[in-house]
Amino acid sequence: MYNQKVMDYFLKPINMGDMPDADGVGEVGNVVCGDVMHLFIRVGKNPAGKEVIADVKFKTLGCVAAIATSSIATELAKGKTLEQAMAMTNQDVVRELGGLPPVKVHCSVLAVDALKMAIYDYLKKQGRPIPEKLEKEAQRIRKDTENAEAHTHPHVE
Amino acid sequence: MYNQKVMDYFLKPINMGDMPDADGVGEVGNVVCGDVMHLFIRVGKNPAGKEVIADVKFKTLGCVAAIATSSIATELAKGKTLEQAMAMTNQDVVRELGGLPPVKVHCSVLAVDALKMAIYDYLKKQGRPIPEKLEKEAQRIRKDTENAEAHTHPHVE
Amino acid sequence: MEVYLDHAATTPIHPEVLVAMQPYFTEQFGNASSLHKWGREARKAVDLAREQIADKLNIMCREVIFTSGGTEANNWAIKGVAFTREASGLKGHIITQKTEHDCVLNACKWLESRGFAVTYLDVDEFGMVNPEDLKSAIRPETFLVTIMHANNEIGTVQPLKEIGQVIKTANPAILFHTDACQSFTKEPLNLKDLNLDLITINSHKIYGPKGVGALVVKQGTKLVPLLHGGGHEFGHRSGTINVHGIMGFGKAVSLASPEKNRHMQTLRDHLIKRVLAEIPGALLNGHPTQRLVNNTNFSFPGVEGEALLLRLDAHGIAASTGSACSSNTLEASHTMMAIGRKPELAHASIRMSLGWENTLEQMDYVVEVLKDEVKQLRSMSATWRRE
Amino acid sequence: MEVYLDHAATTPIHPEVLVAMQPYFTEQFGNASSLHKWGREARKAVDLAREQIADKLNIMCREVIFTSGGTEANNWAIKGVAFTREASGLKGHIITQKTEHDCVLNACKWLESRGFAVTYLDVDEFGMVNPEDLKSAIRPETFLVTIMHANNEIGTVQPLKEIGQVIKTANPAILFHTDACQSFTKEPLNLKDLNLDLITINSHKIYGPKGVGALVVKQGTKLVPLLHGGGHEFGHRSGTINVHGIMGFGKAVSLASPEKNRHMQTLRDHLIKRVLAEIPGALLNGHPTQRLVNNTNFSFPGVEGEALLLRLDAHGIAASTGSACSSNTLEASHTMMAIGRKPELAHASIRMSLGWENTLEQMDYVVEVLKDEVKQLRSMSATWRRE
Ligand SMILES: Cc1ncc(COP(=O)(O)O)c(C=O)c1O
Ligand SMILES: Cc1ncc(COP(=O)(O)O)c(C=O)c1O
Repeated sequence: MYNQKVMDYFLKPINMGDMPDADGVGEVGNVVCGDVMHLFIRVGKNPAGKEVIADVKFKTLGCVAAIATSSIATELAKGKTLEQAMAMTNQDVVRELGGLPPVKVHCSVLAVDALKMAIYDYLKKQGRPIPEKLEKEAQRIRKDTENAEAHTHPHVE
Repeated sequence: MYNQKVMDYFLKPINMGDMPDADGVGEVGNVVCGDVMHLFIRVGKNPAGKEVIADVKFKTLGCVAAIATSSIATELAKGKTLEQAMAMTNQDVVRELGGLPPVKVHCSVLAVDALKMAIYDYLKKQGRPIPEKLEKEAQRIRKDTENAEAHTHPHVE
Repeated sequence: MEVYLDHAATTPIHPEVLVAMQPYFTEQFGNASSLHKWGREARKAVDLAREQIADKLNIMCREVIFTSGGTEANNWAIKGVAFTREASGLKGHIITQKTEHDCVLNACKWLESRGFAVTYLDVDEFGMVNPEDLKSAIRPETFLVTIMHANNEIGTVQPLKEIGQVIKTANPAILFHTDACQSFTKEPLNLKDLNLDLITINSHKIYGPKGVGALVVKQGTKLVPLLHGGGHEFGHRSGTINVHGIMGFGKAVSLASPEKNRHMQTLRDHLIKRVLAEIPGALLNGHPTQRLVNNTNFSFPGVEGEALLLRLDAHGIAASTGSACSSNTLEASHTMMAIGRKPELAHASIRMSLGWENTLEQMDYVVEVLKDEVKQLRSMSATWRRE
Repeated sequence: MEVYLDHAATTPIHPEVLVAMQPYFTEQFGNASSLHKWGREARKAVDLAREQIADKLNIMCREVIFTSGGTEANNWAIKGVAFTREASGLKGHIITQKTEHDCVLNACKWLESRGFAVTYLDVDEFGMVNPEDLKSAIRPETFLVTIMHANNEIGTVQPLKEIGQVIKTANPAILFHTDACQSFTKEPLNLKDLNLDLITINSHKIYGPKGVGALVVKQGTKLVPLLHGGGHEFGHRSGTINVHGIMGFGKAVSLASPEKNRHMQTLRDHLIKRVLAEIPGALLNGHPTQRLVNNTNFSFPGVEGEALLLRLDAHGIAASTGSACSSNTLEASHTMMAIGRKPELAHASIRMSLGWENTLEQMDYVVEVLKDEVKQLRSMSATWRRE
């Protein structure tokens, strides 16, 4: 069901861990469907003076796909400018992993969402304006998380 | 499905054949359900002066059970007085064969019926009175044969 | 000499098929739905078999839904489509024909008892459906036509192409199902060319194991599952997947070949020619040319089928009277009656169906035994008079 | 070390079972309905297997009706009884409970969609049905109660005796069915003592082949066939009989023994004891004592089941998250929800089900791996805080 690359990232996840002094933290997911992800970023500057993701760590409670996508998403994000990082899509993550089972594609959204929320948190803490697009995304992500938590599963299905 | 004794009587039937100068002939069965039996008897006297079945032959178009019951019924009948022969039942035949598959028990009726009709034919030819019980049986047997022939099978069942 | 001539009832498992099944009995025994190694191996195996079958039929893998055999697939196709009608509060009309296998006829009769209308088309003396009859039978409420590909008793191959055209010209929404249990791998079969929506196939007639079959379900065809459950087989048919059985089925399909079919056809033609020439009164049942490569079916007037069958058996020859299933009932085969055989000829019929391992020598042996046994049974027969 | 701990999903075929099947693959391959030697051999084999199973259950041979597995038997029992109601123009009421296997629940739900009423009884925190609840649920129009013997995920064994008494006291005409796929040969099961009318059993959970099962139908019980056809299996279930499969099933049943059950129970108790003692926060799901001899099911807070499963897999250990079937869906197991586990604990569950070939040494290996992997997954978990 999972390809070897997914399994490799799952069994030996890269960038896994805490970052107590993170510049931004994104917390997404829901315990109802089983996935919770915390993503931490440290922001630095690249030689051209642009803000980039200097370091990134994650912690995930979730299935194989959730852990593997967390891991590869952080790897992809590292070194990217904030703009580039915000533009990352879950397709990028899935493509980089060489594909996910259809039923698991939704997990890849979680990692990208967590990254966005971490950037949002960073900008907020800095007292900087939130780009309109990110503001909208953040609203959507918060709603997803809440909805999922409110959702009680029927017993029989 | 058939026991060894049935198979033995089927594969090497006893008393099979014609009897051109028979004293009595019984013809029963129906081609619709696949069985037709002709049974021929020669009547003689036993030492006590009673009329007995001195010889008996049969011809059968029919399944394994029909052939085996024809054969064993003729064997059972041989040497019996006419009264004894008329009193034979299909249970006697089935018992002697060591049993028949339930679906095939009806074949054993045919052999006993043919024997009765042969005795009936003998008494008739002799101008002798027909015992009331035999007269009734003969009517039933003739009706069975007719009904069977008139009966056309549904295609689908 | 032992000569098995009842391949239409069932075949042995081919040794190569058994080899293909072997790893899945005690080693790669996992449940194909499980995520661990054992499960993944099982899943991979099933995928391979599905591909082998899809390839043979030139269809997509997910159009092959494994079942426990032909009977389940036929029951499912017919009832599954009918249940979609009931779900919308409708009944409606089904068309089939009189020489179908019992499982098709009895599924249809059950639906009839629930208020569906069913037309059982007549066939001609060779067992052929006339597409014109079908055309006239179609009604506005007709939703399913089920016509077998080749008959199990007399081997007649139906004109599916013409039938498919008639159906889809009249109303493309009518679903077209065929029971191809006898013809699969022996006659060309194409979902698209033949306008088919559903095809029943099985394994134990083509040197695969018993207890496996498939319903081919054309992408997008709506039918209610017969076996509800955990949603295996793309949600179509639940139940733990019979991995070893399916592996055997796949392998069996891949072993079938035009050469093997030609071999059986040669034997068939030889047997038919000699029997008709050398046994007085012998009649061939079924179509002289539009017939399965491995089917022969004769009537020998003055002889009862079961009696002949068991005399052949005593010589090591396995044949059947009509379909194996009906051997336990007393009635003449519905197929024989449908082609207009009088009961005495229907009861006088015997089917000999050929397989890959049969030889010309065996055919000659069978003819000699047949000649002798037919003569003997006729000599004890109450209706046969020697010329 | 390779340790297969998913026997509740499926077992390997036992070598002795394979030996019992072997003759029926390529040699005694006949169709059990055929009259010739090959057919008679097959028939004799099937009769023997039927006897082995009837003996185990202390019932008559003709009460054992072979099917393609548990899913078919469950679907048939439930729909077959419901169809007898529909035939007389009635619907009516069925009682089941919330932790049944998907095939029971989904068959019931399908009938609900057709107008039947279905009550899904609650269970307590251990997965037990309360016979008093059942009593209150019975209505005048109730015609079927279907309650599983032992649960496939958490192993809880239902009080069938009390349930049977409640049913038959309330109305002897109500039919009582149990799905005994998990318990068969592991827990005593008696048609008469338990007031049962219908019992589902299958082969691939007890070292027999896949694709075989049976519905035990108490003499005189009326139900409509799910598979119509040539009238095999005493007219109850048509289709060419899966001789090799049935031979394997019969042999498997005869191999089961109290010693083997005791062996599994010893391993189970050892595994449960060590896991609960040595893994912080570990919870046992299911009943502490009324539980299948081979079932363990734990929740490890802060760990997701699939992730743990695939980490165990990397160490050669096969386990499952809930039932194998639901591993492909994202929802928490309906059984975990029914016993009131919060979603995060439901998703944190793992089932390890034991078999005859497992050893104490393997249990200890599994505990060590589990300890380590749970720790690792918790160290990367977003919700678990190390004490
Ligand atoms: C034409 C036809 N349809 C259906 C079946 C039933 O298939 P199965 O025996 O696999 O249930 C058979 C064979 O028995 C058959 O010959
Ligand atoms: C309790 C229970 N019922 C029914 C089934 C279905 O049986 P089968 O896999 O034989 O279709 C299973 C196993 O999958 C089961 O565990």
